[in-house]
Amino acid sequence: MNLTLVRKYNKLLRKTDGILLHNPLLTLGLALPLAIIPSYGLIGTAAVSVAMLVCFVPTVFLSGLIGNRLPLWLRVVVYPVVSCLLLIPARYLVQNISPLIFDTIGVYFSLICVNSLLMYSIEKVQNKKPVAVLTFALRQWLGACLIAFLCGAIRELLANGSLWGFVILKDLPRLPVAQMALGGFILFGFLAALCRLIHRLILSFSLKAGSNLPQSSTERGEAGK
Amino acid sequence: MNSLRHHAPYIRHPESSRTVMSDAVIALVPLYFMSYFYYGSRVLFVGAFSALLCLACDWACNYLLYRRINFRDLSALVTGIIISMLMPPTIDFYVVAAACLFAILVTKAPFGGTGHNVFNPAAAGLAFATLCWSSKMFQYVQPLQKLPFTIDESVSILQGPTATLKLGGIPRLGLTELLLGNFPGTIGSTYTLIIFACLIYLIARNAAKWYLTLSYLIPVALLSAVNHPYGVDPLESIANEMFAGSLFFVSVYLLNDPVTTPKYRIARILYGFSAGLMTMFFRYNSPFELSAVFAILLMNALSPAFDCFCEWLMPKLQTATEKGGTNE
Amino acid sequence: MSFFDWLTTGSSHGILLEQEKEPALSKPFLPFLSSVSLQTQPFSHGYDLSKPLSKAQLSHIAALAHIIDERDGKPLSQKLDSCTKQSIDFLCADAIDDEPYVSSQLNPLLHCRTEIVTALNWLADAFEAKHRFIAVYKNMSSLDTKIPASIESVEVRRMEGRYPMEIRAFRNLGKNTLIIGSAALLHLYRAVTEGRVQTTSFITVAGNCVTNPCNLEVTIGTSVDQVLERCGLSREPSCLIEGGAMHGILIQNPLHTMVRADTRSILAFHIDRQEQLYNCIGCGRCIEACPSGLNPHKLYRCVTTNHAQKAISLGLHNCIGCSTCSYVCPSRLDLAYTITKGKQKFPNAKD
Amino acid sequence: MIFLTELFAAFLSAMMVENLLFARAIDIPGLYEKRTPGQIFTIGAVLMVINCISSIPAYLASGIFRSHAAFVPFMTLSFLLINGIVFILCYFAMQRLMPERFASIQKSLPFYGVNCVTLGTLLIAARMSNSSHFSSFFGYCLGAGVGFTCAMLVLWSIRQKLALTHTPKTFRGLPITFIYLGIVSLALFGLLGNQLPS
Repeated sequence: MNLTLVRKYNKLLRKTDGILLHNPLLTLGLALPLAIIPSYGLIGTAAVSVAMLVCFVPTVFLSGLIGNRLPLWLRVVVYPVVSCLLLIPARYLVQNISPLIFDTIGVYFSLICVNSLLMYSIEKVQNKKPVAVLTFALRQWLGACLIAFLCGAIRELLANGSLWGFVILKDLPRLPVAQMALGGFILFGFLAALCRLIHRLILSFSLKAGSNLPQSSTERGEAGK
Repeated sequence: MNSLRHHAPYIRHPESSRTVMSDAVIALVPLYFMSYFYYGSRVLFVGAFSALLCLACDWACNYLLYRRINFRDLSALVTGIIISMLMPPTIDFYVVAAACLFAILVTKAPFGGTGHNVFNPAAAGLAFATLCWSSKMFQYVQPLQKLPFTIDESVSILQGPTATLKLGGIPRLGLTELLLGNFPGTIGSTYTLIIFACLIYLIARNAAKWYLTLSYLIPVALLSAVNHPYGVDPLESIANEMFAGSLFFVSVYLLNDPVTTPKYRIARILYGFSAGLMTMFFRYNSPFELSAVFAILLMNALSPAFDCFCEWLMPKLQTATEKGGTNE
Repeated sequence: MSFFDWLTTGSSHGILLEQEKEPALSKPFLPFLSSVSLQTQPFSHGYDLSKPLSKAQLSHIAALAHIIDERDGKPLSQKLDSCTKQSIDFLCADAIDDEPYVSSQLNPLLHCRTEIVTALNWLADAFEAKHRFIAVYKNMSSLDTKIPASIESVEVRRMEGRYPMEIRAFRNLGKNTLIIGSAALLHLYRAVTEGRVQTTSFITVAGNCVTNPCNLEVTIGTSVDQVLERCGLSREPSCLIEGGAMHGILIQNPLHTMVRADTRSILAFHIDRQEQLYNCIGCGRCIEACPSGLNPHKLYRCVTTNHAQKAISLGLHNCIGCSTCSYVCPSRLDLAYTITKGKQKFPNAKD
Repeated sequence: MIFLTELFAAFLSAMMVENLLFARAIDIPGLYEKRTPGQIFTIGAVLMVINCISSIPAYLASGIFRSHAAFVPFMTLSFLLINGIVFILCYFAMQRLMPERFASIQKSLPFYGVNCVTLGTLLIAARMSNSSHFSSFFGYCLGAGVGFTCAMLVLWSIRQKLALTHTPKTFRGLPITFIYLGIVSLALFGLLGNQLPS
């Protein structure tokens, strides 16, 4: 059994830890409010992801620097306040993406400062070096935004056949449910299942492909070690 | 000579799971005859389409997930028939298709197939269709007219009696119309007499529990008697509430689905009673007329809780009876 | 059955089974003795039969004759010795055959009544038992022979109830009761009068592959194969069972399995095609059928998904293995087999 | 008497109609952990206590923000501060009053103190149209806590049944949780109709 392909695949997964392996939205189920409700359309997801970049990444970086000097009960109050302070400039930044964004997602924009992804990341980066903290935060942010954009696109297409407001598919019957919370839940359920299916398929194919690779590569592998 | 797959009881009860499923189908088919009598052949196309679509979808999912198809497993047929029963006769085919796909692909297949689903697939499919195309779902037609296959303007669209009930009025329907279902309504759920006969058949075949349907109808009757519209005597308001719409059909077929109801008797009575209360709560607060389906879905989520409550309660009752009276 | 009981138990204490005992029950049992039981010399116990025998004499005779009670497989003398100290209220002859096809206790009772009743009277006088009766199962329909109400002034009590009646029949008689199988009483009578050692046991040979089902008095030790040849097989049986159709044991190779003293029956079934297995749809029939009020539906699921603690808390170890749940299950699941497998896999906290 | 009817109306709408978890998809960190009903009730009690206590200062603050429109960006900050302070008070009060209960959940109490549910209820209650008088504000906060406990009990009950079933391998764990969350929110959307909650 030749596992070079499997090892290569696992190395790729470790490299992109937040995006493919432990995707915050699909495998850990964090940041539920930010994933389900604002992702009714691309505009909402864009606003939330920009705001997340502005206030989530610096807070996690700060918590990485401070480390565990703060006791837990204080940590839970200080870091949300910090990310809330960062939220105010983010609000003006998002203003010029689209002015009417705040009445549609309203509450959820201000929930960015308290969501469970922030809590998870703060606890995770306690004793890491600053560079590792920054890459961890960026990877988490990138993983969350990729999935949120994907869902936003699908739901907007399903609900009113448009992308970022420009109508593309005119004649298909509309499915208004896709924009509701239940559409988000079910879409996330199937996306998570799809990711797990892809992961299992890749593993099984690489195992099968690995077994009929020429044996010489394993000797060279042993020799090389 | 003797294969090792045989285990302890070497004789089995003649009735098999096939008969349990065919009981439900037998109890549903007479409603098709009545609706064919009222609305013509379009109804049979809708019913056949939804039943076969559900069955094909279920088998496809079984093949995809488990690599084997059990051709005798007809539970998806029952789901398909129930979905087509609660649709209006003038429904388009894509609405029925969407309800069936949602029922099987989302409510049944991911949970693990026939015996493992937590929610009643028919109820979930109908709730989805009501939420998406609520306007299409409540357009009814005066019965006793042969409907053309494609619905065009020649067909007069009416509002059902439940719409007037929702607005607080009272549909002036005599008792015979109520019992025979001779008023604009869904395909199969307004013929009270036939449904009652099918209920008796199901109870006789031990596929339905009489106390479950009864404990569902009692709160409905009480609440509709309490806040009946002004100037209407309570009995008539009870009859209208229950029979002028699909509530009685839901209480017989959706409630007695063996997979999603709890297993203990006390749990079943609690389940039926709270489902009745929830239906009336939904009926007064929900913008849709067909609100019993949403209540059943919510109660399906709570039925395992009733089971666990009963498991916790049982030993206490046993010890109480041992200390109290003589036990058996 | 008060409303409160109906509400809480939720189970109807077992199921009604068609007994199909008929062709074997009414025919008297046929001897199928091998050379061993023909040549055994009778022993002489040396007690004169005019005076009533005492407890010690009776258990001594039973020990000499090596009588084994077919009801629970214990030697008769050991059972009698263990009861010598207590005072016996009830002494009953057990002729309850509540399993279908099996009539190995009722048949000897019907065809040699006087011997069994006299043996019962001896024991009752020896133990000064206040009440003595013969227990026979009541819910047996379509019988050719009529079961008498009483045999020579000994009352025949009809134990009414659904299948697994054997376990619960004598539960409410209190602690000091002595229950002896009817065949053991017959052997005791022969030992006392003719001094014969017990070399035979009574079995029923039946099933849908046996041409003429009948009751046999077979020498202990003959192989199942010989017994089946004696009765003749109409078809190739797909499974051979020893000890009742509901919870008997599958015979792997009939050549090497011998008839023992407590074998009750040998059944040969031809099950045409085990129907395709369905998923359990949770119809709740097994819960209504379970006599000890368990929930076989949930136990099956706990055992298959290895939830040991939950299964034990649900009463996995109170299961008596009567397999009514598998009988009733419309999806043809092997509930009883899985639950008994679970009992071995998850030992109870105590033992 | 009107005080009670408004309170009950807001309570009912927060608990059933716009349930925090099913209609608004607001969750606490570690929502999917395996919990017993006892733990669920303690978490629900903590959420409800913090919600109710912090609803009083929050109501006063929302009065100020409603009059001066310029401070609106600072509304989330002020509600967060109120929530934080109330949580710290509760944290130390619980440490003193109920030490044994406190020891058992000390590790996870901070996460149930300041999270989306508590801050979210305050923000939504402030944005509600008829939150002009205190009864509907307080009723909404109370209803949100009770509603979230009921939602977690519903999840616990479905989890009890799913633990014993053979769900296919690709759907086991989180995917199936999302799906049955979606179906229960479908059931609760029957009350809302097809207008999205604010």
